[in-house]
Amino acid sequence: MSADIVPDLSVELNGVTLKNPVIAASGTYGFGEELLPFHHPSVLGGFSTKGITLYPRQGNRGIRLHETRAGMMNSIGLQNPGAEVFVRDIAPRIRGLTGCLIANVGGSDIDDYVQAVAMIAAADVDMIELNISCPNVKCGGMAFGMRAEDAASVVRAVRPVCPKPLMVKLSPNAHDLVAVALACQEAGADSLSLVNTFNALAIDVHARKAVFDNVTAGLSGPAILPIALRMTRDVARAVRVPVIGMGGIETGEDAAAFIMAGATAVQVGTAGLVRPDALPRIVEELAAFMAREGIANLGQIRGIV
Amino acid sequence: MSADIVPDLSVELNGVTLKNPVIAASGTYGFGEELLPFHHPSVLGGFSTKGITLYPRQGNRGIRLHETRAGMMNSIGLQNPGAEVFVRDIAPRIRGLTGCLIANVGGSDIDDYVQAVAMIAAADVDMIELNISCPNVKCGGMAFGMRAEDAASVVRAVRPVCPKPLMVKLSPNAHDLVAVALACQEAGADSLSLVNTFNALAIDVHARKAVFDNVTAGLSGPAILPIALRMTRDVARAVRVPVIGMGGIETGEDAAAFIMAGATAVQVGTAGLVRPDALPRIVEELAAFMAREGIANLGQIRGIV
Amino acid sequence: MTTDLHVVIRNQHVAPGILRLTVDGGAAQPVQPGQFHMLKTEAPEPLLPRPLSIHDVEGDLLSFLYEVKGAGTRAIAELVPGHRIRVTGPLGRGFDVQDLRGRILLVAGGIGIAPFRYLARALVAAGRDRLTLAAGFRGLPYGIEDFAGVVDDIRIATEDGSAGIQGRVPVLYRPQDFDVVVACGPVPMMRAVQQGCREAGTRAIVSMEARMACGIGACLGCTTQTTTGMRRVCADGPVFPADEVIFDER
Amino acid sequence: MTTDLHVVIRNQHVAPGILRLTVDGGAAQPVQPGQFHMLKTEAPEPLLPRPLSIHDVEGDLLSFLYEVKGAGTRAIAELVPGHRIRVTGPLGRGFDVQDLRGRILLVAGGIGIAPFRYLARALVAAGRDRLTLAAGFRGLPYGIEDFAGVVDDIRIATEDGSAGIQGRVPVLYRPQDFDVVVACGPVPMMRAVQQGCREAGTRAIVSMEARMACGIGACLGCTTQTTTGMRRVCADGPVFPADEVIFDER
Ligand SMILES: Cc1cc2nc3c(=O)[nH]c(=O)nc-3n(C[C@H](O)[C@H](O)[C@H](O)COP(=O)(O)OP(=O)(O)OC[C@H]3O[C@@H](n4cnc5c(N)ncnc54)[C@H](O)[C@@H]3O)c2cc1C
Ligand SMILES: Cc1cc2nc3c(=O)[nH]c(=O)nc-3n(C[C@H](O)[C@H](O)[C@H](O)COP(=O)(O)OP(=O)(O)OC[C@H]3O[C@@H](n4cnc5c(N)ncnc54)[C@H](O)[C@@H]3O)c2cc1C
Ligand SMILES: Cc1cc2nc3c(=O)[nH]c(=O)nc-3n(C[C@H](O)[C@H](O)[C@H](O)COP(=O)(O)O)c2cc1C
Ligand SMILES: Cc1cc2nc3c(=O)[nH]c(=O)nc-3n(C[C@H](O)[C@H](O)[C@H](O)COP(=O)(O)O)c2cc1C
Ligand code: FES
Ligand code: FES
Repeated sequence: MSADIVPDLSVELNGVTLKNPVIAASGTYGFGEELLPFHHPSVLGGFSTKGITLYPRQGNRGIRLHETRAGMMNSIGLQNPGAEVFVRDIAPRIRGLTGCLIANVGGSDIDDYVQAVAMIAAADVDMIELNISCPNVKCGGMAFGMRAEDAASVVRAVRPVCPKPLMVKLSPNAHDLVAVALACQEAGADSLSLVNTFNALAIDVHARKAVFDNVTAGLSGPAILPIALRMTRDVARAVRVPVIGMGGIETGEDAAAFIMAGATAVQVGTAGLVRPDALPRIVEELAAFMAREGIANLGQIRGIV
Repeated sequence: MSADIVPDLSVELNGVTLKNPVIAASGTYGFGEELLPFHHPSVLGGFSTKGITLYPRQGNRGIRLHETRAGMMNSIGLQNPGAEVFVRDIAPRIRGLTGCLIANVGGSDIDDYVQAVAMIAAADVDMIELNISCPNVKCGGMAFGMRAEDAASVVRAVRPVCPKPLMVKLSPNAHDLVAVALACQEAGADSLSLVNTFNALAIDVHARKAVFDNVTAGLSGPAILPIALRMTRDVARAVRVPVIGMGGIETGEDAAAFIMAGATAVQVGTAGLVRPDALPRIVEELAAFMAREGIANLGQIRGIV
Repeated sequence: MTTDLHVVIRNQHVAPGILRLTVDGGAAQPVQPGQFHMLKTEAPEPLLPRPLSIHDVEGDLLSFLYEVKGAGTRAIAELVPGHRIRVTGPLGRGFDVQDLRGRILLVAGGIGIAPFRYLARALVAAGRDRLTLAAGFRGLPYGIEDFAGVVDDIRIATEDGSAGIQGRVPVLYRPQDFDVVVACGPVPMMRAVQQGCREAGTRAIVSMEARMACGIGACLGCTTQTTTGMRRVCADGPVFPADEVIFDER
Repeated sequence: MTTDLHVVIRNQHVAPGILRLTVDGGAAQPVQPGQFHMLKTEAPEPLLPRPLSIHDVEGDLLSFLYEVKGAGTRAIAELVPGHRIRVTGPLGRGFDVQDLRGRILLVAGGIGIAPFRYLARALVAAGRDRLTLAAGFRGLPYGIEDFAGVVDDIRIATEDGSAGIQGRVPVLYRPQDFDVVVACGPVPMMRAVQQGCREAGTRAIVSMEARMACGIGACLGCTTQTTTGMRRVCADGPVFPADEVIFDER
């Protein structure tokens, strides 16, 4: 170990060079602008936008957040201004904020996905992240992420209309996650990100009913890290395409663990809600960890576990 | 709400009356004797023994425990003295400790399961809990819990040799949990317990390797509660047989939540490791909750969410 | 807006279950009355920070008045001077002091009184001299002494009759006697203010509450229904014209 | 064995990173030297309690000597007098004082010295007068003052040479000079004690460490390999005859 090493944190993801592997996770970083008072998004490897759907959505009513032990549940319901507003107003405005702008796209049926991806991929974004796993959309958004055939069908459908790198975001609720991952790869995914939130339930025992109007909601945060890390390794060992791991990452060492499990890059969601400087800190901590441990670049540790 | 209600906590489970719905979970309560300095096991609804296999097992080498945020991982590997010693020495000794003695049975292939269940069910135990979900046995213990066909095959095989009520313990790692549950019911399970631990990964980033020799291990504790609660509701709504819910329960209100999600009774594991008086406290807290909320018996809240 | 650890200067009970927390370094940036901060102790649990309104800014000190409700506020209540706490802010859109003129009524329900001390001081500093405070409590009132010498007309209602008039805040005022009513408190109270003012034709402003995660507008977790769609309490509010808010009927 | 909240009487540094915690109510039950307690602060995190050996029992007070390693011991180190901490115990099988006779050597590696103060006092009380302590440390020694007036022959080694002899504990003694050697410290040290004593034909006793969850023998998480199979450090130990332990080669 050499104490004076200056580690190289950069990663190459489907032809895009990220200055470091830390990407802000969809739905937790707004459109990047909200964070400007705290740090410039360009200090990160990139960010993924709030999920965008073909048409604007108001999202869910009632309680949208609930805290659990070392985690949180959300049921936002894909509130967003729709693909048209994103392409016309938002994308040009936020383009300069990051070297890797990832547009996260949600949908309820294959046609919606195809139309939304076609519109958004034509805008000035670097990548599309196809969310086939949002558990909060009643009309079946999650269904696509559950079974390999369904996942493949949506990926196959959007592939031709997507000239940009296509990242597909997997659901930890999938029946057979590795099978879904392989099916997405065969169907043309350029990379895979995981995990989205775990389908979970909170009950208000005093009211004797579910906390959320939709009954279940998505669990994220440190509580899920050990499961997400296992899933990341399972998928990374099975596929050829790059894997972007996430789920509960809070520190640079957590990020290093996902990379050791085979991830090319990581995303961070909940930790950034807990404190708005979490993501730049994770970058710094990862650099410090690499320097301390004599790791010159992430290739030296990627997938070694 | 009447403040002076004296709630009835008893539950009927496959013909056995439990004085309350709080059962100590397998692998966390030894054979009941270890807890005697702190409370008498008879204050609980019952307890499930450490998993017993046909032949004695030494369990796994190396680190067996690891703490995570609001949870813990274990890789005990079914260390146990084997069915013969259990039947001859242990069962008679601990029989008097509880009104509901549940023998948890593990195995690596169907023959093992059948022989072990035949021996153990002939002893003076009240129920068999068939663990088709232990993720720590290399030779495939978990495999049976993953797919409906496999689960059904082992349940069908042991059913004829099991004259006692047969509880089947489901894995949260199952591909399609509800399908597995239904298959177990059709194959003859008298009740279903869930969840066993989540397959998870911990990495020692300094050593650049997995913490556990087996790489993955089982996650339990408060971290998993929201997922376990959702799974308990999913299964309880799908099957006719009683469901015993567990996963991260720490308080009487947590227990009430599982019952509102449809559980007939609950099991508690990790919380009892954190403090040896946790289970009797959960019983007291549940009674106090019911009294405060005017709930005369658990039937009034079971499955209302 | 900053996110930093601040040293606790004082953290004392002002009434049972109600504390005032004072931390250093608050005056480093201009703070608008009605804005809030997200507070989190250094312990890992609870995970999320908690929103608390700015109760006052005095010199270098920033203070919060809060009620102990659950794990988050309990953790804050356990801090002693010298401990540190993460404070992120100031956040949100507060009250527009320039825009509040004429006969101004502040309506507080319980701990909803928290943001009014700093608001009242700012209004007085801006030359407003016709200020009335109508504050309602379940039991014994708290935080009222803060308004002595600032607001002349202080009206109190308690549900148990332990002080002031027995009843809820609406018994304390007639909306038509005021040019603008500013309300902060539980939803039923704010709904009553909205309705009363609408009928009387009096302008009303409300400060809303919602469960929050980020507090900065990034997660869309804290939205409230308004006439212009779902809006974020943390970034588009917490202060809204009462007429824009659509209170949930449940 | 009990599980209760105990009031912190003192919690002070005795050396950098090494503290002594004293809680009330320890003497309610007989405690054997070498037994331990599971300690957990009232905070939800970290989840599991941590095992600490009994350092001493004096009247009503129970004390622990501990090194700050990670989150668990850090949380304990933050306690101040008046705070409460859950203490479960006494647990495990300690040293059999009646069985330790003749020329007794206590070998401590670092914080492994913790259980020896109470053991030494018990041995002296039982009339043993040929006690030697051989203690090794990385840097400056700690906890040694505890043995003044109890053990006559105190030998110190430090790896950095800052006190005593430079080197590791084996440089401090020859096993053949003793009738029994009692060791507590890191695994490499205990392996060396086992081997040295085996060669010299001297009886040796070791106090083992393992990650624990329950501390009472219920979870089988803390096992160690022995000549009689996998045994629970918490319930079958932590004290074992050195010859029974099979040290992991890794
Ligand atoms: C903009 C704003 C300003 C506020 N200012 C103050 C103030 O100055 N003084 C004060 O005492 N309280 C104030 N509150 C309410 C305060 O944030 C809650 O009482 C607190 O979050 C409760 O947390 P807990 O962990 O103690 O309670 P718990 O009930 O255990 O909290 C559980 C969850 O519910 C949320 N929650 C519970 N009640 C509320 C609520 N009323 N509003 C928002 N989230 C809630 C918590 O954030 C948490 O996620 C304000 C809320 C908002 C939105
Ligand atoms: C019977 C027994 C008696 C002990 N007596 C003392 C004592 O008197 N003084 C003292 O300073 N230490 C003692 N230890 C070691 C002490 O328990 C650990 O240093 C402590 O658990 C570390 O916890 P942590 O959270 O600070 O560190 P972390 O390293 O963050 O702990 C992470 C996990 O590893 C476990 N762990 C880490 N190191 C050890 C270890 N050496 N032994 C057991 N588990 C470990 C922890 O319990 C926890 O589960 C004893 C251990 C045992 C088994
Ligand atoms: C409030 C919130 C909103 C989210 N919205 C989206 C979304 O719109 N699209 C998406 O793909 N994932 C969404 N997610 C999931 C996160 O991107 C991420 O997959 C998940 O939270 C796990 O990572 P974490 O534990 O670091 O938060 C959301 C998560 C949270 C907490
Ligand atoms: C240390 C430990 C050992 C366990 N051993 C077994 C076992 O032998 N058989 C089994 O069916 N489940 C076993 N389990 C799983 C528990 O019975 C339970 O399903 C799981 O821990 C979830 O509940 P909890 O979160 O309350 O602990 C074990 C769990 C732990 C923590
Ligand atoms: S709390 Fe995140 S948007 Fe308001
Ligand atoms: S720690 Fe549970 S058996 Fe020893």
